Amino acid sequence: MSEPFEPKIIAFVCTYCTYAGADLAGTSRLKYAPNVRIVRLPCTGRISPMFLLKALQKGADGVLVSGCHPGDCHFTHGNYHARRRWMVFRSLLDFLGISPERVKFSWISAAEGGKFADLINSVTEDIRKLGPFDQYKELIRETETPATL
Amino acid sequence: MKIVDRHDEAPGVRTMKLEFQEQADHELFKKTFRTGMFGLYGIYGEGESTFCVASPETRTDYIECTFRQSGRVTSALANNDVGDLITFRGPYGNRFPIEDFYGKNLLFVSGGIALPPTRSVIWSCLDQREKFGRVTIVYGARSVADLVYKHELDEWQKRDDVELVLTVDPGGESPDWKDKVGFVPTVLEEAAPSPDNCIAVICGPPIMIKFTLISLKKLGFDENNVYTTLENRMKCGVGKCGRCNVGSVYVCKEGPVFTAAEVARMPAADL
Amino acid sequence: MTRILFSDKLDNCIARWRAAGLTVFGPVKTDTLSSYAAIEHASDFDFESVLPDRSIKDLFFPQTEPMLRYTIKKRAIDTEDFAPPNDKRIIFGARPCDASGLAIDDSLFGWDYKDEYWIQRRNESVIVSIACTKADDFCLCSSLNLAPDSSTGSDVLLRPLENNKGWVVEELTDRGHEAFLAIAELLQDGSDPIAPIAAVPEKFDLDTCVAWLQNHDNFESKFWKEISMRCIGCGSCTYLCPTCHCFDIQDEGDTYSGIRRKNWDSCSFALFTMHTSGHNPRATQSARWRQRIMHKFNYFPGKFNVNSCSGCGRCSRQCPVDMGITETLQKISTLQP
Amino acid sequence: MITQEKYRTRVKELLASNSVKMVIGYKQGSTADRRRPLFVRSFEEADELVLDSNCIGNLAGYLVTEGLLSDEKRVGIFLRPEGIRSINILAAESQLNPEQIIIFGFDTSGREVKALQGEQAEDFSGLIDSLKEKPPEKSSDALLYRIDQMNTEERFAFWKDEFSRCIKCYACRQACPMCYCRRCIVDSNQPQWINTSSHTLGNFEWNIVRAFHLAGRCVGCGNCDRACPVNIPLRFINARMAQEVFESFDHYAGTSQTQEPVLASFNKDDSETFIL
Repeated sequence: MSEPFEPKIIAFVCTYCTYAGADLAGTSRLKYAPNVRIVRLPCTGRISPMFLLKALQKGADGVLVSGCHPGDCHFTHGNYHARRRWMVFRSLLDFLGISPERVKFSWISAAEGGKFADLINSVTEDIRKLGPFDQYKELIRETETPATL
Repeated sequence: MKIVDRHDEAPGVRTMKLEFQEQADHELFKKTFRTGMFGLYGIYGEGESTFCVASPETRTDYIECTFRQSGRVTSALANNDVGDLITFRGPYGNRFPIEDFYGKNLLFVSGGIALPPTRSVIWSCLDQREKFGRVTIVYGARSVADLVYKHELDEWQKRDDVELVLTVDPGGESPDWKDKVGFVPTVLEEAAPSPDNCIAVICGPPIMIKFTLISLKKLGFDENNVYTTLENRMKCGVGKCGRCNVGSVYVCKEGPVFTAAEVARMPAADL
Repeated sequence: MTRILFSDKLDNCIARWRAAGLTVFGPVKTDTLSSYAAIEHASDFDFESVLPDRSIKDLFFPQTEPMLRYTIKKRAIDTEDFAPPNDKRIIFGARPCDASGLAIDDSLFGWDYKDEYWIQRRNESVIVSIACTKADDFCLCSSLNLAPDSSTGSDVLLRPLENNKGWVVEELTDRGHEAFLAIAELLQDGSDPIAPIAAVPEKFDLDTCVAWLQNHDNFESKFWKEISMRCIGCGSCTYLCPTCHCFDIQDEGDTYSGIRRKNWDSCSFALFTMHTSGHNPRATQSARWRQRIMHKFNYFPGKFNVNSCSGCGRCSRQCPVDMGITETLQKISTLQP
Repeated sequence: MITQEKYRTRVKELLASNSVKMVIGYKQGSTADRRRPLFVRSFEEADELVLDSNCIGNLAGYLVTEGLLSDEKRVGIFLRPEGIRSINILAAESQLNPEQIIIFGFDTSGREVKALQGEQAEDFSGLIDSLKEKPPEKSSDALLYRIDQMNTEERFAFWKDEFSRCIKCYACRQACPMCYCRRCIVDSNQPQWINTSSHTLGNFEWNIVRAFHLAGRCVGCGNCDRACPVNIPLRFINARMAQEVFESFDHYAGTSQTQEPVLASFNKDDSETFIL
């Protein structure tokens, strides 16, 4: 019997808002899906598209990026810069056939523990519905097989 | 191979002592290793890095290597501790023909992080001191802190059968520095060792080698009595990957030890 | 009387070879690219193009190849070697220049340390070349002491018939003979005339060029800078070259497990020779182009007695800035030695 | 022909008066249709200049050759409108001083070549603004149409197939005037973000990174696409990025020397409909 699919999701979050929000979700004893591994960064402005590619390269089924609401950035406008980059990067991934459904972006403040828990649940559900990212995993598998020619 | 000892020589420069895990590998190493040869030291996941075996052919129970942490592999190597395992491929390349040096005076000229290959020759000779004439070592580094093998420098300085000339580049001296200040070729010319019946071994950065060769020529050394090592970038170590080529020479197979006469035949601009 | 393989028997031959356990490769053309690839039917072949965009090197020295897998445990490292594939292959319809390229690289990979990845593939492959009846402006085999019907590196050489209905078979090696035994009864005796081979005008006098290259004074000639000024330093000439063989070794993975790979590398890249100290023996693009030319026509023949160029012309054909070996050697041949 | 003669004369004038130390143009290549870059430093070389509809490569990349402009002398260059836009971007990104660049502008329609008025990058701002106003023509390319009709999985399969041919020769990077980094992200190995190996995964990653780094900077000169020895249709990817920044941020790359790079600037009310 095959095990039911449990998506592996990597979340890149800013430490000032979303990470604090996650903390709040925890201290408020909110229950949310255990599928997300969180990587904490100083600011969404620091989240390079390279990180997202790395997560996929290592076999993630989905990626979540989250930071402070516009106007709330600890570094004044890191998240504004990030937002533009996401917009473009998302469109690029879409054009190349990596579904935008697998790479999600959100704003979660330190006070939004509830939103964090809900978001994790909904993102996990969405990715679960999409299924494992087999197309990308096939590329990963190819790197582990001997040369055929 | 297992790291059995490690210590820092200078800022960013580390020496590691490695022991073989497999008896057969060790026997092979004992049989094949000669001073001058190099190895590829590696960490899986990071890659391999090429540098010399710094221990002499007279001491083959272990391998000592000294490297500067500058790239991906060397940084990873430096992160390993005593007891950790690293890989070693080698020994590769040619050797210093130590037997040809018997009965001759020896001059060692070395700069900075290039003392390790020189040191392998120095100890190979000092461990059988009676077979050689005068031994002179000229060693320089950018600054006092950058001198490597400080303990051994002390030891050589104390020996009366070794003449050691130390120097640091101008501006690199410390307040209590008592030795010379100046670039290696200049200091070498001042020391003016006699070329008679003398073999010179020089190792250093390309720019130092270039000027030291000129100085030695001025001092009257025959190109065939001057040995140097070329330390080119390598990946395979076995004459295939192509990046160590200087002219038609595969440094990994036909080197790294060359006489100045051989170097003179190579395209100078590609060194 | 000669032995002839008629094209209409080719499907039968392929079937026999496949039945004998051989994988059949040959020039194949798609909408986007032509290359040597595995085929199943005679109709898959592309015998029309002058030569495939990609060289035959791909089949013997892939652009990336895993060498070993490592797994790091607490106080031990497990490694598992990847062996090169050992399936028997027949490469039907190789161009003589590509086949010569293989023979050239044999000398390097068989020198001193034996490169098992190359040698095993070579040993398992039968090269059946077809003499060229077509050439384009970039072909230069004739300038390199080779010809459109050179047999170097081939196990069997086929010469197209004038009526285009088949090929005259010339078995050159035991390996070639053995492969053709399997289809011996499909061959017919005949005396059909052979098509004339392609005219490839000589583009330069190689001896003059080599003499110039061997003159030490020319190493620092202004010529190198002038000729390579427009070189943009990409590696496409080296990667499409059937004889360029430089490679890199890279680890991919993490501190638990991963794979060590052998990847193509190129002397055109600035980082190829860069030392960690920042010193770069070949710091300028002109020095790198000089290395490529010198290596092919001076250093390599000095060591292995054969030029490291088989005259396919791919370097010039696809260069983004219209450079290449032909132009360089043509110019050199006009210089004072 | 007339333009070619006119420009040859002008090049000679500038060389004679020492107003430029070199002019980068085109000359006859190894086949009838090929043109290759030419570096003109003498009258004889000026006579080799060719200007016709086959002069398609964007030469702007040569201007950032190490040391070329460091003596502050002027350099002339033959450029199409896209090339002029590249100059603006290079100037905006502080890679060159546009005053050092003398532009021989030209454009073609069919086999016709016409000279563009002006010699300094800023002289062409009217022209570039008019290009921006003209909405980028919807490409009629059948292949692009096919890609757009595909669903995500099909698109992935399509690009996977295309990228599987990539050999990582980096001709796309080297041919691009915008790829001037001394050390490209793939050449940096601490950390090694993307695989250097040329397996399909590594190729996929490389092409994502390349396209992303050109988003809002690509002028659509087509150098990468033409340079690719394995014929990957890189133009579509770059064009999609250009379209995205145009539609989302009203950004048309290379309108002026002071244009802010689109991904190094922001607007507080940028669209964020996709953010949860």
